[in-house]
Amino acid sequence: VFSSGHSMGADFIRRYSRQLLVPSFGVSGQKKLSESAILIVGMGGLGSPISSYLAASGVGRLGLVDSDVVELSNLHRQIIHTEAFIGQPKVSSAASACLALNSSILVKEHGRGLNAANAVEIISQYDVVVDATDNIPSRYLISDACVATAKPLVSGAALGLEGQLSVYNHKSGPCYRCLFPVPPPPGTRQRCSDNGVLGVVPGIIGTLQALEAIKLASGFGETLSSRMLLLDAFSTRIHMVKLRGRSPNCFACGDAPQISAANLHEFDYERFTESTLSEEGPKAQEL
Amino acid sequence: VFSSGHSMGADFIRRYSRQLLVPSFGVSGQKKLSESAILIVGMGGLGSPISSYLAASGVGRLGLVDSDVVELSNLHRQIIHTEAFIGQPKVSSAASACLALNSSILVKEHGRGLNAANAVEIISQYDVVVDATDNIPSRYLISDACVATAKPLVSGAALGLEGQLSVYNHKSGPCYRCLFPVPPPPGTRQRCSDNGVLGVVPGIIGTLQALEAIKLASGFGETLSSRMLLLDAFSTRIHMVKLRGRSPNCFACGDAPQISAANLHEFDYERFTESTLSEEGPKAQEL
Amino acid sequence: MKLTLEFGGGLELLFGSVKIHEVAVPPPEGETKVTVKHLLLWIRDNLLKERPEMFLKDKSVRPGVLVLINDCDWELCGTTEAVLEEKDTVVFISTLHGG
Amino acid sequence: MKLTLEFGGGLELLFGSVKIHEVAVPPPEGETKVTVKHLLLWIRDNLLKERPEMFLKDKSVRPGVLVLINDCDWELCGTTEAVLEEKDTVVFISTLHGG
Ligand SMILES: [Zn+2]
Ligand SMILES: [Zn+2]
Repeated sequence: VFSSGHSMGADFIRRYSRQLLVPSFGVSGQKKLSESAILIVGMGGLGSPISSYLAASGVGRLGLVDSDVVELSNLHRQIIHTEAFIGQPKVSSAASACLALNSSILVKEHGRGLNAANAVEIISQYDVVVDATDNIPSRYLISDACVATAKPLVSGAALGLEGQLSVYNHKSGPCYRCLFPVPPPPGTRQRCSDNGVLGVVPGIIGTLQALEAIKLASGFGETLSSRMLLLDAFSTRIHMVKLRGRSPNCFACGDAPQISAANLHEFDYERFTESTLSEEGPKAQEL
Repeated sequence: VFSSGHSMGADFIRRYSRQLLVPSFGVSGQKKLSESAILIVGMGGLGSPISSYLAASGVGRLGLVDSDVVELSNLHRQIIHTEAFIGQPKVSSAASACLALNSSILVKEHGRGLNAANAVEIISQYDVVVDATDNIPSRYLISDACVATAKPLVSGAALGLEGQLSVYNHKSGPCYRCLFPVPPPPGTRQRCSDNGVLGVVPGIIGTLQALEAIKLASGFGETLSSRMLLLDAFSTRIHMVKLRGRSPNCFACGDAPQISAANLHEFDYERFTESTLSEEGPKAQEL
Repeated sequence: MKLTLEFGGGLELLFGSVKIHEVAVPPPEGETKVTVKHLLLWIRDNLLKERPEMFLKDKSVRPGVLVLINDCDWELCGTTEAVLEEKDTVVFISTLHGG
Repeated sequence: MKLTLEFGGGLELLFGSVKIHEVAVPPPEGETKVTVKHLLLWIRDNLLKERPEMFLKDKSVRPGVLVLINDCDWELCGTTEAVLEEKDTVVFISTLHGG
């Protein structure tokens, strides 16, 4: 029904008319967005609003990564899925929702998930990466692969009534390993499946992640690089804190990096973090 | 397919299991939510995430108010609608999306919109009201009707790259008229249709409105009563400011109120604000 | 007196689209205190280049503008009579209605 | 020395689920300064009632905990050697991984 969004056709102008009017975004921001490619890793509580808003806003090409299927216990927070998709792959469900909202964009499904063997090859195909995963080894893997391929990373997390959000590996800001060179000991970790999460909390963090990704892709505004947003949903308090810059001693992004696009596949993220690349895995521990 | 969410059946427990685990929310919060009714006025940029997250979270009964139809220029920000619903009433489109996500809740469509004649009667049927409209007379009408029926009001707004959010008429906090006793002069106003809005900005404000509505309906946490959240999306800065309390001189909620459930229908909101109850109306002026 | 002024909700368009202004506001002649009333006149005469009716009305801000002194509603500290202190931040924000 | 301590990201569970603690921390005997190193020991001995390994490791915080002094990463002000001042706020937040 709709012609390609990549030309400035009548449908393009009508669809994005309200964004074309925004002074610091405008026609050039919308065009840059339509020529950009963004990868979203995780189609869960964070990935749901991220993929909806990035599709709606007119990102030219979206990559969706997840190897899980939709379950009933997801639907209290994973609003991109529906009851009709229970049992189906999350990437298919999310891709179909994105295209129903905006058929003028391209959506690519990466249904086998991200691992050390494929991360560099997949991430190389995109301009901006959004970490919407739910486990520690994925967070190190994605950060390292973004450093190795020089991509900015928008990283969000939510648990219980709290959320956290930052932009890594951008300008002079830190990467995930600069902040957390050593993974937390297994006994100190909390997971959504053990500690729960109020559904709208990843919703808030996810929409804020979508904003940061749009700013990185279209090149306007100031991102959360070297800053972290902390949300306390119980009291609706939001702290904005100043973070360290890139560390010259960082294992991944420092002056003598140990990880590169060539050797990243050899790194054992599950052993490093003593945890599996999936939230429900048996190795993960609870607080 | 799914049995009613109002009993603590197996589907209820499975669907909301992650929320039942959240310490300060838990089983009692989830049960209160499933016994509550929330009215959302406006199925646009704010109403989209509000209705999605309130449906997903398990609010027992949702009322959706809007008299517009879905247009292509809505879809960059109104993520609850899809291309397939272009030309259809927004309330039908949103109701169908809410039920696809959670068939165990009740959804009521108010497709004729809210006006001085029906506001008290409609709002009386709900416990919490969410203002997701896009025009000044609606904001006064909804606030007055909430004061007249003693309902807490979650009010959000977004324009360009900015957003604002507060909770009115709750505890000792102000109502909308306490803050803004006199409407802004017509020549000073800005509208999305003239000044644009980046789609994800109402997304952020709307998910935060959903959080406040959930807290009011389930009775936990501290809301934004007597506080206002200010979002600057350009720099990702969020200010939380302290507001005045209820004003004894307020026309609506003061010690000698001029407006009540009995006489609200006589008040001419369009004349008071020199504007129409619809954003696209010819009387509205631009900055 | 050094103050940080911030304009939002569209008011920044009256100030060259600049949201944050670091300014030095001298007290009125023969006085030592700077009140918000004095600040409003100083802004009108020194920062605001056009359309003062978009910002001021009857010696106060126009309806629809919230004034915040150090993130606190000016109603809680005396509105136009509030006395400012060195390094205070005063925010002027126009209420939004869009959705 | 009066300090505001805040715990988040699950760390509050080690402190009776209370997130914000207003405390008075005396300097070490014979000294006048309170460093973060001293604060960590004071917390261990006075606030933390159980499982110190969930909070501390090798005389610092355990991996995965960010420390913020007045909303600023402690790496920017000397980590455990940072000297605290009256009314400072120190936030300890455990990194989250959920989604
Ligand atoms: Zn690094
Ligand atoms: Zn009032």
